[in-house]
Amino acid sequence: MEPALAWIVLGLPLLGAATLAAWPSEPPRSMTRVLGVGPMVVSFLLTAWLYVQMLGENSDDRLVVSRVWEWIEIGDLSIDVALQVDPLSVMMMLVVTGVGSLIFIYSTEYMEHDRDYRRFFAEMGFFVFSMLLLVLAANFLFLIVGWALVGLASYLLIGFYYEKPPAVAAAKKAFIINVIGDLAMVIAAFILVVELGTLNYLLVFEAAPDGLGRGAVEAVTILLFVGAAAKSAQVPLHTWLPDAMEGPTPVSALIHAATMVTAGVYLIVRTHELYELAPYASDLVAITGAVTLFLAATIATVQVDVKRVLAWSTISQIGYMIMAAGLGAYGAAMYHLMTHAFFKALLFLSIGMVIHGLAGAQSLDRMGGLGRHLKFAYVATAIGVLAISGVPGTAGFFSKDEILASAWDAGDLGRVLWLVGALAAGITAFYMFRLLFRTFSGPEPEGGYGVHPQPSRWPMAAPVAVLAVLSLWGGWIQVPRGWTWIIDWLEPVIGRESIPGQQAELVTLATSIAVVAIGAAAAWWIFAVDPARPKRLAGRLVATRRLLEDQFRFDHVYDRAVVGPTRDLAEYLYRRMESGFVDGLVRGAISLARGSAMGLRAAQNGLVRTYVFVMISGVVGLGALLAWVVTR
Amino acid sequence: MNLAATTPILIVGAGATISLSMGLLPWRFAQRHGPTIVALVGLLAAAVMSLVFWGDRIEAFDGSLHIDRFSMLLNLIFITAAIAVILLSIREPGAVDRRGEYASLILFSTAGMMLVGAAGDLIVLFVGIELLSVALYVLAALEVWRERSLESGLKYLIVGAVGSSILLYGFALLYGATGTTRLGEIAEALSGSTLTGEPLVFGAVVLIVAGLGFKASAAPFHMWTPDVYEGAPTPITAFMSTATKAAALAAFLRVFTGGLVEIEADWDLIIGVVAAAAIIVGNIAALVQDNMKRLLAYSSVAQAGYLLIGVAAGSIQGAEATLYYLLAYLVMTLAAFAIVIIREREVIDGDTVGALAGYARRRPVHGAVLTLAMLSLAGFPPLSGFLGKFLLFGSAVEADMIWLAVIGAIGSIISLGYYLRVLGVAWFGDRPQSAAEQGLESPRLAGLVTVASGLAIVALAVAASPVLDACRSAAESLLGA
Amino acid sequence: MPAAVAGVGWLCPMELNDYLPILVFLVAGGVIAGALLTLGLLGPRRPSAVKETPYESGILGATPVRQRFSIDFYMTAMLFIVFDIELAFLYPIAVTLRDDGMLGLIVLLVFVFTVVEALVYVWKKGALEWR
Amino acid sequence: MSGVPLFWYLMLSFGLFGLGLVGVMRRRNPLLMLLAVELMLNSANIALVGFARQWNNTDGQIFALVVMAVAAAEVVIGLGLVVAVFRQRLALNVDEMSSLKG
Repeated sequence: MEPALAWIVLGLPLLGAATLAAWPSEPPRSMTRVLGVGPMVVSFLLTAWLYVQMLGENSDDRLVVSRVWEWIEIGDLSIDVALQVDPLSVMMMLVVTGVGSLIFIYSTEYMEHDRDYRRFFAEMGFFVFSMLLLVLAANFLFLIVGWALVGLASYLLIGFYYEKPPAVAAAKKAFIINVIGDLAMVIAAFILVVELGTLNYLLVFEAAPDGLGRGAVEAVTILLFVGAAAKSAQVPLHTWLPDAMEGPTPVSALIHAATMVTAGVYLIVRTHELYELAPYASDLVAITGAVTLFLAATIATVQVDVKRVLAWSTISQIGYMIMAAGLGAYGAAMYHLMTHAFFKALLFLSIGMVIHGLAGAQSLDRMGGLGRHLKFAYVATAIGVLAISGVPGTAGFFSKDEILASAWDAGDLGRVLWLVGALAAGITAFYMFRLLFRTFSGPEPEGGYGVHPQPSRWPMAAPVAVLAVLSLWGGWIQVPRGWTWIIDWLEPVIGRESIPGQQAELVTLATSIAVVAIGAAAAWWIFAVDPARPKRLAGRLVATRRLLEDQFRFDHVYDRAVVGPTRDLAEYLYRRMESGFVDGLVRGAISLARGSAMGLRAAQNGLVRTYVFVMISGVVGLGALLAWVVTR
Repeated sequence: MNLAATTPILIVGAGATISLSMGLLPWRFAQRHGPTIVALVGLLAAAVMSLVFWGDRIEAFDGSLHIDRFSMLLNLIFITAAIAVILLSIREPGAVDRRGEYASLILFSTAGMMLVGAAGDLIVLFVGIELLSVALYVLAALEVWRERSLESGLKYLIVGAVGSSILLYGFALLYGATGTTRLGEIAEALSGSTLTGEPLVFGAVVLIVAGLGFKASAAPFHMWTPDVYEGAPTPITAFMSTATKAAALAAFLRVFTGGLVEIEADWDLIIGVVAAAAIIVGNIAALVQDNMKRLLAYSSVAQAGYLLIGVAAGSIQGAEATLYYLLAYLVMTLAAFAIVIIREREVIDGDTVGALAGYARRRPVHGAVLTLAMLSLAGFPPLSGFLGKFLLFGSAVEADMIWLAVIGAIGSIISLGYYLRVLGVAWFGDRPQSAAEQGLESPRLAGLVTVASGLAIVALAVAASPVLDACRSAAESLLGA
Repeated sequence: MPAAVAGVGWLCPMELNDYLPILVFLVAGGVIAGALLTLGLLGPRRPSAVKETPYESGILGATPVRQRFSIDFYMTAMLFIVFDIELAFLYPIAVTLRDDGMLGLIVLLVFVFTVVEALVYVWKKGALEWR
Repeated sequence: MSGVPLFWYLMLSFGLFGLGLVGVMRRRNPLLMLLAVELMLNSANIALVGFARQWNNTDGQIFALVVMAVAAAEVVIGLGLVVAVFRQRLALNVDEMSSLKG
């Protein structure tokens, strides 16, 4: 195995991005395409080669740390510039460069009409570099560096359409929430330095069982989880992800669906040695994941913007992964991470074809009946919906069932979480089929589409086709009672993971098929059978709700009429939790800061005597403080 | 006694007097370019001499000057700042027609800072601080035809003189308590004692913290900072916020980590509190500023807080972190001010945040440097600002002052609010068509300083290891190694 | 040398070795500062045009009371102060010049040279001309 | 020890310091403010000289001499600025020089 390959894989996207950025003027589009897509594809091929080489090694020899130079040396603490190449990082590299290549190819067409063609590919290349750095880092400091850089790339790309104020606001929100996570991780790193004197993964994991006290290990893992939750949009740090849909759709597909947002899952799996020492933190992780997956699934049912539906579903799906990781089913979490990358990228890209075809429209109210015009997108979206809903045989089916089955086997807490997960699987099927029907079947929207829907050309269609195949068949790499390639592959990193028992699998299989069927059927009955039904259902509430006058609320009101209590909960969560509690807290903090700033501004009145007076008060205050210190 | 080791200071002082006389010469070329050339040559020579004498401590003038690694490292910081500022002010209106005065005042100020860095004696320390301040009072008011420049100078002078008196009184009390003005002898005299029952030392500590805190513009002694920074000519503002800050921190380290180290347990808390206050006040007040110079002034208040964390830690490790962060702070601040200076030449309202609207898109290289500078100031990994904060917070944790590290971390989050605003405006903003262009030729040398600072921000992070080694040996020399 | 520091008894005429001195400092300073600060605030302030006029035995003043000095007056005064005090340094040097030897002489020459250069500068700039 | 005890030097010094401080805060004329600052610097000088006598060494006296020169430099700069303000026909009132604030 040649670990230098990892450096090349890491460097190529950065090189491409830097070349693009440094190009003195806007380069020709063909040049931009070559410099943008080329490094990505080569990186993917090299990663694949690395993977093949690794397959040839004994499982004991598959972990290599490639160290270049010592970055910092302070006393005993030494931090190297080093990459850790092992099955886990190679798996992440495959996902990042593989899905990334497809999305880059797609973008050459999708962004064709954008004036900032070069900037788009430069920033995307920078993102891929940062993401690879994150997964390849061999110590916590470089993990944090990568972690922060992907946040920066995400900030730049969410704000890509900087003319739109909401995009800039969303970018800022995402960045600030992510920095909160970064800081939690920095503090965790401090604790590790103080307690263990090293930040090197291998040394930390080796020393942790004896070197870290119970409290310290819980603190470290909880702080790391704050970082993970911020990046992976887990409650209560999830509010930035739906807003992040202001970015271009390929960005949403790559960063806010397939790769960056799953970094939290990667982090927990990477540091699982610590989580295994911290039962409380692990339970917290699992419960947070379960709460998130349920909350996000219910909220997704009332969204009108197609990309927001997908954003909430991303939060929900990551909730599954986080829950699995909290319950110790690391293999299942990584498995779902991979299949989710396939089908969520597929969904974003195929919905992106619709948006592209409609010249930018994103509201479900402006869609319907598009299946006749955009057949390819219809089929692709349908495959994605089947996969995410977990229809048997598709990718999502195997991975989601493995998470649920592992939960069933994970004690009392696991059973409760299993119930939540199974229920949410039904809701998932409902909202995804709703998305499918409202977009592609039924009548055209009143007033038409505004433009004639344009089918997409091959650079967009080909990646979608590849992802569709992966979403359909990619799940077969690990089949219950059959073969366990994922678990075998990850064994050098996460140890031999026990596979769920037969009872767990049978119960889960039966339940999930049932709830998915119910959810899909409900969506079919409401949205597909009779196009007038949603309106009729909504009509019953006309007398009691004046909201109907408001066209935008249509959706909310009939949805409420249909599913009743669940729906009420969704509304409640959306209104209270979303706009009320979490945002209220953020808003409160911001207005506090602004208020104090204005106060300070008023105190700064330009008069010398005020300044002298404050100084003297400062002296008196320091004197009092020192007197207290001395006499204490 | 080895006088040779004092050559960097002597060269800078001589350069100051020579460039003053150059301005008086009857030849036009000598008048216009002589002082600048002499100043630059002198500074470079002083930098070379500083590197030549990099080594063990040499005590000059009976121990009142300590020529050691610490003073040499700081010499390099001051000289870098001075060279950058002289390059930045080539076309500055305040400097035209009085090149001689301008260059010599900057060199005098630099010589004062070098005295502070090498001070082994309270008298030298005080003279150094006053030399640097008095020169800056004049420089701040140099554009005498502009009311705001005058106001800035006069305010700085009055408030600064009060600050100096407070500091001087502190020194007087310290002398009264120990009977000596030599820092080394003060350390000996204080060994094994505490503040209990020693009112003189008690008063000295409070007053010195306040007086030096004033020079470093740490809260609550910072209030002059934004006004003076806004009113002064921008290159001078850049000089004040980089070199003066470094000199003040050098004085803190010399007095506290060097001289008063024996009673560290008594003063670490109040310096920690001053640091925390500066971080909170600076970061919050910066949130609502629309003028770049004011914004950077408040940001420099907050940065003074971060720098003081290393002093509060009271350890070699803390001093090392402060020195590293001073280097990082120097280059990121220079980068930010260089861009403000360029904008001031181009448009009329050049020192406002709005003047930067869309600038980064038009000048991507400058935009990239501005981005590096702002992110580094905010402590964004992996830039040098992050590394410096990491080390500073680490030293606080190590010194059992976790609360200080937490306040620093919270301050960093708050600071994103305004650093990001600047970046947002620069990359995403659009300047109204009506905005007035000044149309002056934008200074090429300022562009050079911008790019060089940007590269240095990256280089300090990449080559952190050798730089940290130098900082460590400089910090160790504080305690006589 | 800790003994020298520990013995702060001499600081205070009474044998109180504790915080009394600092307390006295604070009280004294506080009283003076407080009095001056508050006294001005206590009385009513009702400035009027009549009160503002200078008192000249009941007769209205014929000339403005404040005569402005020429700026040159300030210039000369300033320069005098600076050079005067700089030269005060010559006295301590004179006292020890014999003991300091060659080095002392060099230092003295450097000092004098600097002062003279300042004088030349001032001269060339025309600050010594009385217009 | 003969003569006035150190305590009284310190009291005098401290009183002058407070006086100067109040002067800086109460006065509006920059010249008078500079005068007040001089008072503060020289109060420190009294303390220095007092301590020097107490310790029977010259460090404090040298310090005081240096401070005198420094104070002169400061006050001359101040006067220079005042002259500059005067030439701009601005009011000699520090309170009116508050365009920089916020």
